[in-house]
Amino acid sequence: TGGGGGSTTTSSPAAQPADAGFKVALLTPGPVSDAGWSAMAYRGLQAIEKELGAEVNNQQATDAQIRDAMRSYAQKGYRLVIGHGFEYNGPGVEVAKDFPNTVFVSSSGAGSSANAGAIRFGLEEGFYLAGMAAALTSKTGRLAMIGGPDVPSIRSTFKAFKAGAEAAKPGIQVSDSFTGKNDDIAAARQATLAALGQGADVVIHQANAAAQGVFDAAKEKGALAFGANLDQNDNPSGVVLASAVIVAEPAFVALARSVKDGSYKGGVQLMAMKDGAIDFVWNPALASRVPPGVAARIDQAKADIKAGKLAVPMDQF
Amino acid sequence: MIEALVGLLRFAAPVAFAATGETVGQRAGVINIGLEGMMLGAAYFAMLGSLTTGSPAVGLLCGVGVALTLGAVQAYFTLRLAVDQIVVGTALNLFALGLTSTLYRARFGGSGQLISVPRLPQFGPGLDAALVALPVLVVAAAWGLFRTKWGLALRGVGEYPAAVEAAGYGVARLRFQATVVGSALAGLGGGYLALGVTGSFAENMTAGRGFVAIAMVTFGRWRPAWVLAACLLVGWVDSLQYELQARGLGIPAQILIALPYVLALVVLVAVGKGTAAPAALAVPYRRER
Amino acid sequence: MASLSVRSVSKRYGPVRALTDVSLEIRPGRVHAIVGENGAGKSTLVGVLAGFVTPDSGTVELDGRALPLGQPVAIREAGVDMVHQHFMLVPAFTVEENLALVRLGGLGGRLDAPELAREAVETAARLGWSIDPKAPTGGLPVGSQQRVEILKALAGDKRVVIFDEPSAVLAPDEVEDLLKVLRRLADEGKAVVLIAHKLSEVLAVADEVTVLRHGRVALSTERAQTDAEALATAMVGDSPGQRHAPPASGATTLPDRADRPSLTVSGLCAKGDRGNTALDGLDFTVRAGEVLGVGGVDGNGQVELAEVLAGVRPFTGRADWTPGRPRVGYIPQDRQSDGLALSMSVFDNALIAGLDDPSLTRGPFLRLGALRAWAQGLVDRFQVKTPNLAQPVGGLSGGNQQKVVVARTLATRPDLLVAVNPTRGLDLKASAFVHDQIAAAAEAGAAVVLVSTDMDELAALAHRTVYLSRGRFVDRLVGADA
Amino acid sequence: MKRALVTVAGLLLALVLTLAVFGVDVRQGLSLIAEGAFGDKFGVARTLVRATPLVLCGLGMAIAWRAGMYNIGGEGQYVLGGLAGAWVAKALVGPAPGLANPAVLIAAALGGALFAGLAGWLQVRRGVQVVISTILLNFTALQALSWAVRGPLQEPKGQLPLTERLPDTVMFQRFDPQTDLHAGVFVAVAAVVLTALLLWATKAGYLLRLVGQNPRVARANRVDVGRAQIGAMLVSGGLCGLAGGVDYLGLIGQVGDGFSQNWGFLAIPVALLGGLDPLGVLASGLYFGALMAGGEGLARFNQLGPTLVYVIQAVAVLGLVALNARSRPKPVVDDD
Ligand SMILES: Nc1ncnc2c1ncn2[C@@H]1O[C@H](COP(=O)(O)OP(=O)(O)OP(=O)(O)O)[C@@H](O)[C@H]1O
Ligand SMILES: Nc1ncnc2c1ncn2[C@@H]1O[C@H](COP(=O)(O)OP(=O)(O)OP(=O)(O)O)[C@@H](O)[C@H]1O
Ligand SMILES: [Mg+2]
Ligand SMILES: [Mg+2]
Repeated sequence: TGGGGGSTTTSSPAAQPADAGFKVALLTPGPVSDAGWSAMAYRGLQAIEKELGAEVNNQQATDAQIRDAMRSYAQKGYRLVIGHGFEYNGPGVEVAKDFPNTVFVSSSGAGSSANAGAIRFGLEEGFYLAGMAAALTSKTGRLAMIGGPDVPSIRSTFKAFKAGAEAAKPGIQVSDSFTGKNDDIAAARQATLAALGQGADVVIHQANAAAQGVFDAAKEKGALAFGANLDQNDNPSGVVLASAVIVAEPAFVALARSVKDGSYKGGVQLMAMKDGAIDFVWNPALASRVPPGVAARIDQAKADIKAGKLAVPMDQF
Repeated sequence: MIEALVGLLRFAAPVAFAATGETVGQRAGVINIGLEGMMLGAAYFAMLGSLTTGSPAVGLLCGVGVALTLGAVQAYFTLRLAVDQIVVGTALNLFALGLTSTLYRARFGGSGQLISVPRLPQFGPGLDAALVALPVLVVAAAWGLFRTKWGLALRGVGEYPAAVEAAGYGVARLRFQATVVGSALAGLGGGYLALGVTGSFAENMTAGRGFVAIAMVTFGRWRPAWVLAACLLVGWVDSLQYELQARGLGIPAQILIALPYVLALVVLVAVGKGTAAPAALAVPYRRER
Repeated sequence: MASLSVRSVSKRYGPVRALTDVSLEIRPGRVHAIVGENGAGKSTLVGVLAGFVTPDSGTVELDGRALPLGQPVAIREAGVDMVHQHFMLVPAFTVEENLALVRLGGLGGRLDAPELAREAVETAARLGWSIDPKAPTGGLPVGSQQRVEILKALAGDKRVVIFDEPSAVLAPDEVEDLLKVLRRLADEGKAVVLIAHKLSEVLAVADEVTVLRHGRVALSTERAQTDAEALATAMVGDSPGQRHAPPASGATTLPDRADRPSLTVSGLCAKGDRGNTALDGLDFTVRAGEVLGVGGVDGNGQVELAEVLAGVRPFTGRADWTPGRPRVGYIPQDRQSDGLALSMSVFDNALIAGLDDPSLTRGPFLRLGALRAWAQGLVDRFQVKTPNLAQPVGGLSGGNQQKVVVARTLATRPDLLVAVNPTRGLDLKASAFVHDQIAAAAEAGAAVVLVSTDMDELAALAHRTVYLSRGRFVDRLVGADA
Repeated sequence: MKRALVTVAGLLLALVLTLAVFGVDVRQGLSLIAEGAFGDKFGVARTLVRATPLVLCGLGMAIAWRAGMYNIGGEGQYVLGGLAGAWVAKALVGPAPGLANPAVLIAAALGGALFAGLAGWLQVRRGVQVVISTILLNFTALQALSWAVRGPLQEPKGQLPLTERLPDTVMFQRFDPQTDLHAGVFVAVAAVVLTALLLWATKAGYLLRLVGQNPRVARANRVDVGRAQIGAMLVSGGLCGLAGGVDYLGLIGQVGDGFSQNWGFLAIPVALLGGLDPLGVLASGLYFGALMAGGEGLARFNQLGPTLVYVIQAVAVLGLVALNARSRPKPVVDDD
């Protein structure tokens, strides 16, 4: 498998379409070594393997490869194929018609059928809280967001971050920059330096594998940063104040379980804070950098979000 | 101000190192399309070296060593077998991309952690040893090319190799030496990207810098100092576009990201026809028996 | 005592025996000429002496010590050097840098080109040559480039200096000067080896002559004991029919027939490759059936004139063909660089002349079958020695390469034929063949402009000759005794 | 024949060696690759579908390199083809759906041709080497694509960085709903025949080869060398652009950031391996297509990343050029 991390994901090519075992596949847009979006999904896949004893497999597949990869897995008797991104939704719905015994689920996306659908991770909620925390922590009143590619999922989280910052401190300035690439650490670093150079002192990223450049730039300029997708609080740069996290494991396991026991119904399922799929995790090591009262305010907002009292803006895509 | 300049220098340094080496190479008639692959291979092994030994200096050496190894492969094919340089370079790029990505995934793929390794120690306004070495290397390259006997023979090889051969100096040997200089500096560039700029690694993290370095050699008219200036100019435009993005001017990011490439193209078009290009650039040399 | 002893040297290229059991003595203080037809093995032999060709067997000794064959550097250090037929100069370098290149004495250390070149510049002065050491070499006229090349070969204390067809690119007065230099080098005690096709040059300067035929020594003799007739016989062998009568000297003047089609040129100006004024207001007329010779020292606009007439160089002024438009045939001066694509086949190299022939093409398409028959016809008619049409043309000998160029050019039956030094480097037989073809073309009604640095060639073919100097016509060749 | 055998053996050896070096069970690896490439109708379809852009772009590279133009901008030209196709599709799908398919192909070829023609023009008229300009144009094209699918060509809802999906009626016919194999493969086959005709049986093709081998000879024969070079670039870019159009119409009917999967870059080794000859390009395109398809199979059911395929390709190219080192045609670079 693309993960290559060990013997955990090997499977035999001897494919039996019959139900020799419960098999789950994951398609990712980037390498699962990206320490971000794809890595997070890979953890979910590993959880499926561990908790359900499933045979799992994954492949990086983009654009023209997507349909073919989906069909291949279905053909080999895979019961669940997760496509980790909005771009897998359309192909999944389409391919699902030909393979009724396989369920195709994308992360984000709007289309669905009896055996196809989507899980929408509400990472915006985490970003909203991060925006609040950032605004309340910032001394300069300027925040920065650094993105890799300019895609709707990232834009939506940035909007939520900005909304959270506005809510906490109206009139605060939030800039956004995109490097266009997930792999160019130096570019992420330079984009961060440029944003910090214009006065920002707190930065959040959606740069996946290039995120180290964001953290290092923040460290160099004495700024603070937020982690994204995975819990990045222990990053050696020591500047990560908190992380907006997707906890894919329970969501993926629940999904796989529903497929395994035949109860999967299709549709688009929002997995958010109240479901335990999104979290906002403080870095205890940097607790001293958080102004007093901020933690409590964030806790309150978190509770409000979970209780449905606070609606975080989320784009549909 | 000084720090901003040093910051710019650091951002431009990986390309500048590689372009300086490529200038020496092209002067000898060697075009190294595999520069990107050499930088990427160097970046990975520099990171690995720094990670395992804890010494960024050792890491940098590992990077240079790997680039030299790829350079030796390149030399074997282009010099011994007289295979077209562009063919070999293209294959080397593929090779390095595949190799580093596969190794990286095997070793770090499942961790979900960002890589962070010891960076080169900095002093003063953010300087480090390699950064200080950069202008020295540029001067050394210029000196070597234009003020030494070796440089005369090397430039001759890039212009009309048969004449240098007739003068008694092996074309293959000189081109090999140019390849060594070129790949060592490519290794320094890739290693510096990993250990001087980012202290990290990601698959394909060079993101086209090797190709840009090749273009910068033409931009700088095959003169080390001008090539350095070209790298700094394009690096400056590249960091400027992030400033513009952060200012939120509403210009689409994609257009800004394309800016440095468009600039380089426009300058090349404006500079136009020149006789500066070594006449035997990319021409395989086969000795008549 | 013999300076250089060649003992039983043999060399094969695949099936071709370039040299078979060649032995000869080359002595100090003497000019030793080597002559032979195209492909006789001359270049191969001197290549062996200079170390660029490794023989299959045999030895070469310099003063009784074996030369390290196949090692040009070591051989040069031993005191044997060579002036190459194709200049070994870096065009982008200055004269000084080119001279320094062969005097580096290793690649370590600082470059001081003026210092390294000083001895050579002094030698130049001694020989009465004025050469600007700072001039870019590529911009010099061919004759000057050759002087630089000679100065390179004289570096250090050379015992043996070899010249491979040095006169081929020179104008007559330059040839004369060159021969003086050869004599002078010999008088200084060096052994001088000269390859030349022109027997007049050989006889003028040589002390000894060796004739190669089919890679073997056909004759080796003192100059005093031979003459042109004997050498020519040795070169081509005795078989009857192989000998060529020298072309009728001094073609008859053509009656000026005003009704014939003609090329009328007036106020013709053109720039050279470096933006210099190469042609500076020329006026002349050539009529169908006439051969107009253009002479002069190389680099005075001859090539540019030919290129303008051939339609490959822009110009100002007028050049009108009346009536209608002429079919132009062009034999460029350097067959290897401008005439042939060496790695392409004989067929492909001929093909360029067949493109405009409606019977060989159909719209944008080639009629490959018809073209092949046509190309085979050319090869047969012009006696091109090639195993087949698919043979890469670079594998033919120089003479046969030139035949390909001439054949395809004349195949189009041009109204206007422009030829530049069409027999350069060809042996007597091949030269005569080419001359016959050009004369036949004129007879058949082509107007011919023949640019040549060879006075004999002009005398043999041209109805009248004009001379170019600095882009203008002059009455006669300055300094020439033709 | 003997050379063909040596070639096949060499390619196999490259594969085996790479697998062994990376610790893959060679037998299992080979069988995974074989299965992924030809094992069933999915495999065969996958191979042909991957080979289609490789062959088209490879032909493009062969034409340019034959003319002595080192076009390494196939990637950008492919992308521009896709973009131009998407642009025309956006305009035509509503009003004239019947015309859309051929119009997209024509637009794609034109888009790629103009983009490559620009690089050719830059070399001929401004002295900027094609090698250099196409590098820079590749970057520019990718950003142009990225911008266009978020701007003028974005799907109507304005949410995704993708163009609107083409209706099936406009797309190429598929032979089997379960596989991606589409009628676009015929375009590739036709292109092989046409480029072979162009190179070997037309005046233009002959001049193009002559210009690549020795531009000075062409010049001395009143051939407009610059025109031939620009022409070669136009054809070359047209083929790469066409590849973009064919993939657009055949595979997903959408254009987004990841539209090109490095086809334009991989086409260079394809063309070289194919000896810059259309039939050779067809063969090497199929080999690479099979390798890509098989590599996906390998990546999916073995622990190796799809990136290992790149290593195999690189080793194959190096191995083959080493074998061919003596007989390969050598383009002469114009020196003024
Ligand atoms: N590198 C080579 N490979 C194969 N054959 C060669 C090579 N060089 C020369 N020959 C062949 O060897 C023979 C002798 O060639 P050589 O160049 O010595 O002749 P030459 O006397 O110099 O002729 P020319 O007067 O045309 O220069 C010819 O038949 C030629 O074709
Ligand atoms: N049979 C052959 N195979 C390969 N190369 C050959 C062969 N014959 C000749 N050559 C090479 O082709 C070139 C031209 O050969 P040749 O020496 O006959 O031409 P030339 O007459 O000396 O050239 P010029 O036109 O300058 O007088 C030489 O470099 C020679 O080594
Ligand atoms: Mg010769
Ligand atoms: Mg000759």
